[in-house]
Amino acid sequence: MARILQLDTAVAELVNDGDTVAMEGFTHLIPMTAGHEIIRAGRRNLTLCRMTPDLIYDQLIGAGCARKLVFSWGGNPGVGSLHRFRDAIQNSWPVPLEIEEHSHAGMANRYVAGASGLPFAVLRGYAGTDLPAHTDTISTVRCPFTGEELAAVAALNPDVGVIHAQRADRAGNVQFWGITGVQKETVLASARSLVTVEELVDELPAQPGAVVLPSWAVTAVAEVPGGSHPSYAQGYSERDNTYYQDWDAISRDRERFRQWLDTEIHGSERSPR
Amino acid sequence: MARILQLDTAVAELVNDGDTVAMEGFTHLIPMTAGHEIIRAGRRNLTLCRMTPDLIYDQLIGAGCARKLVFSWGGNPGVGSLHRFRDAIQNSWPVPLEIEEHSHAGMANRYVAGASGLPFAVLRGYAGTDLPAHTDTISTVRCPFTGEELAAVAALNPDVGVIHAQRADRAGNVQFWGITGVQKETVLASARSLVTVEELVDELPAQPGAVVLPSWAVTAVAEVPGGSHPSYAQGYSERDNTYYQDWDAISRDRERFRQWLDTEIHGSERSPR
Amino acid sequence: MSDELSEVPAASEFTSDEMMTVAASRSLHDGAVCFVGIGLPSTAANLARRTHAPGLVLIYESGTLGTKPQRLPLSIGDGVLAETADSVVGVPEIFNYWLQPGRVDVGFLGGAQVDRYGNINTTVIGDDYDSPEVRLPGAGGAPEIATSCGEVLIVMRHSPRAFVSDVDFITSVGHGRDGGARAELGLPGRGPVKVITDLGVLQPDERTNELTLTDLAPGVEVERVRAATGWPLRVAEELGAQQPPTDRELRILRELKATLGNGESS
Amino acid sequence: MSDELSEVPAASEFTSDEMMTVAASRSLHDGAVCFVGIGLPSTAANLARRTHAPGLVLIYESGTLGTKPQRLPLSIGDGVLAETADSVVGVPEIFNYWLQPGRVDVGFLGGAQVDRYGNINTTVIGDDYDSPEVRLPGAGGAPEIATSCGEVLIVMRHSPRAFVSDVDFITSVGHGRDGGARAELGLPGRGPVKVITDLGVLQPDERTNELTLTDLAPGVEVERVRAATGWPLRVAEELGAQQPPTDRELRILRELKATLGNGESS
Repeated sequence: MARILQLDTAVAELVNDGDTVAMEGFTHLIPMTAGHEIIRAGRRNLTLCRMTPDLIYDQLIGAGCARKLVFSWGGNPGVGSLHRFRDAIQNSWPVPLEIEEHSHAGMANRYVAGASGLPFAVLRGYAGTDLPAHTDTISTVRCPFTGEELAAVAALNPDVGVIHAQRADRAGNVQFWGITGVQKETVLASARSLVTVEELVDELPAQPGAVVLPSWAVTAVAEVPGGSHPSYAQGYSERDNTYYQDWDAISRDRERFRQWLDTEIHGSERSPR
Repeated sequence: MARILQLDTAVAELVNDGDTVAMEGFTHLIPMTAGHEIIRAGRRNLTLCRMTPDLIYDQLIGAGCARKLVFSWGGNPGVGSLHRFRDAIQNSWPVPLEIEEHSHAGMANRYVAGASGLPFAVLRGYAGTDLPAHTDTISTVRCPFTGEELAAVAALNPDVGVIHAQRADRAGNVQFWGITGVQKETVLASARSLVTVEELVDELPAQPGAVVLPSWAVTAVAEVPGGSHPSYAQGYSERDNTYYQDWDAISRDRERFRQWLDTEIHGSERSPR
Repeated sequence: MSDELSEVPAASEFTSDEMMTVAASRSLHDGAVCFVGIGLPSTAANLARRTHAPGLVLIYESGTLGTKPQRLPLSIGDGVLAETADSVVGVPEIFNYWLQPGRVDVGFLGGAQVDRYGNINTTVIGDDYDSPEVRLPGAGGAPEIATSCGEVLIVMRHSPRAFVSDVDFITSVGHGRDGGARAELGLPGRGPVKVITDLGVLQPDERTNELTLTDLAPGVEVERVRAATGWPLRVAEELGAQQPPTDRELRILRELKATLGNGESS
Repeated sequence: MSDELSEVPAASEFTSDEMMTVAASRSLHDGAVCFVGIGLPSTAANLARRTHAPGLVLIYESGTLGTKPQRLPLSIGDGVLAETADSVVGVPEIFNYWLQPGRVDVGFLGGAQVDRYGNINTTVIGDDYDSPEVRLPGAGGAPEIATSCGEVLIVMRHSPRAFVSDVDFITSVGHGRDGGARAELGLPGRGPVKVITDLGVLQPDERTNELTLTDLAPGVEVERVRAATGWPLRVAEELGAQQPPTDRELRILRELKATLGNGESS
């Protein structure tokens, strides 16, 4: 059964230095506030996994929490580049960042294999690309029936999976809908999981298109309204596009980024959401 | 785009002698009436695929439509044995029946591979059982990362997939809910597909837990109210348990079964649903 | 569960099937995640949920997670399972995401034959697979339930035809032909930990994994169990006696069974 | 589409980006299933749906099938895509059940570099992957879009830095390093059939698969395209001229772009 915890308690308990952490949410329901809490907790040497690193990992990388990034597309969606991510890879600032790079199809299947208790997944992927030469979690496997050679990717089984959902009930059953991404797989593939939710409710109303994760498959739930800001939480909030655009300028400059960290993460005063 | 057809026209067009046909519905939404239409159309030498052959295939097998059965559990659920299925295997009546036998996990993954355009699927399955010795669509594959050996099953790609759903709209978009089984995979794995529906509606209302198959992924839709009788159609009808129980006696006896065929399938008078 | 058992034993009469169901129910601990099939396992699990294990999580292979039916389902496709579930998922998902990775604590199995090492046959009777004496329903979900659940409970009526020295066909592995298969195959689950019958309970011997009589049903003698077993049955040094169903267990069990209305019509 | 093109050409002024978007839109035939990314492809596909291809099926990789947004989405996670979709599925499903088996007719790709054989680089600029001159966003869905879609449309602004003889890194395969990769690899889709730029259109040569200039944008000369291309660009024997946007196309395109409100806030 999932425990209902405060966010800071949950992060302190579940996320350790050196852990492999997957924070997912495919451009919707991104667990941004949980990411800020990990920065605030001063975690180091994390292996961060995420299909679309996005602002959440740009911030964690810039803050020096990560030693490695496992990903498939690292941009500021609809705006441009992730400058902290680039600075880490091109200039090892603030610390060197190792990368393990896949396609979306490969990453999604790595989570599927992880959730399924299998060591690998098979796909038609990476054909003709230079990615397999640089990523050792991409290989090939031969069909025992047809002899055909296909791509294989290693299962991804993070120590901790972190997602944001619309609702949970007080027993810890989690419900999310709209674009549901790879969040179910992330939680099921991970040894421990943390779900931040817009609200805790007495009962989960039936909801078209909803994914429900039963309480006994989740480690901890924390009520964090606005926990996906500035990304979307369908039914609760829209994308704060200005934040994404402003991030471009903040993140381009190490000094402005440091100020942002001081003010927005470590400072007592924070911008209103 | 799916065409909206009469059931008899659809079966005449889509199901040919010698075809591999999968009729799915995991004890819910079983396309029984479509099965009767295939008997009525006199199809022969079919390879019938279905996880739970159930009454629908007992009837098709007894009527001599099948040369082969691909399955994982052949019983009269909650009642007992399938007598026409047994008679065909044990006594080749009315014609010999070849079998290809899997577990549920294996069959489900065969449909998944078929729907995914992959030649095989990997699972932790069949360990320690005598099934692989008798079924050549079960093999093994080695993980290229860990060296571990796992079970592999060949993809299942029927010529025709047939399912029953609650609703479709007039454009041919299909919606079903409740226990949704492997029906999505069956349609996507099949070269052609036929969906019988309880009703055609102008617009599909949002429905919690619903699977929607877009019209362009379906070949034909036929309006067949009660088309899953005597199995369930959640929101429309309950299981007719007496039918399942009565079937035990009818199917035990070749003569009573012949009478049933004459009266219920070929006769002009049919029992009211 | 101890509370349950410390109740005054039933004065009521009960059948051996009722004893078997109650024994199966008592084997489920509160909070366990249980993979349930129709028939006795479904009855036993729902009885447990109404007595000592209100937090039991029921999974039916049709895709219903955490279902809480008010009545017994007629089949695994029964709408009541979907309507009362925490979540309904597709059949591929139930096997791949929920059973396969070892998320299920207890699985129930039964069959036409079980052998001294807890292997189960639901495929064919007779030596020739291609031309069987009796064709049985086949595997269903059983092979993977047998390997992936934390532990397996086997429930079957005792008879020499059913309890055989070696099954004709291994549909679901217990401890293999020689008792050592689980370690050899590297299977994650413990396999069959108990065989609950109408005559008592057998459990695998700690050393050899051979099924051994550990508990007798009320009124049953060892010789009767031996006569109903197709191999020379060993008896545990400390042979236990099953507690008869309590009045409460019997009442709830019978109320549950009464919900299996017959001849429902569309 | 012919109806569309027979309209009187626009008197209005238009930008080369508008011409590029309109050309991409015109390349989509009614009823096609189209895998769409944010930016120009999304604009072009939604323009097509509002003009000559009302039956165009839009799939965004975030899992929305048959989406019909009233406004342009800000990102592939935009709620408008889920709310107006025929069906929303998970990300593993969109790649495994919908893209991989070849159910998508047309995919759009762009990138930092494209080479003479239509290979695309969105990974790194520079020869050393581990220490790149410029680190780009990476692959996203592109490698499998490039191989699994029936055909691929590439849309990129023309410049010698972007149109290079050989890409530094193949993120998404076009016709491979020597033009013959698709047959060698047994890829199901035709690969890039058109590269639509602000200066015109390139298409693979039928024999060699080398990208060749086939159409010029209004007011553009061949020499300007050659100067913007990093390899000796061949020109098709029959060089076409793009029809300028019609007034209707321009009006609808601008209405669409105006729906991209800025600075929406939670």
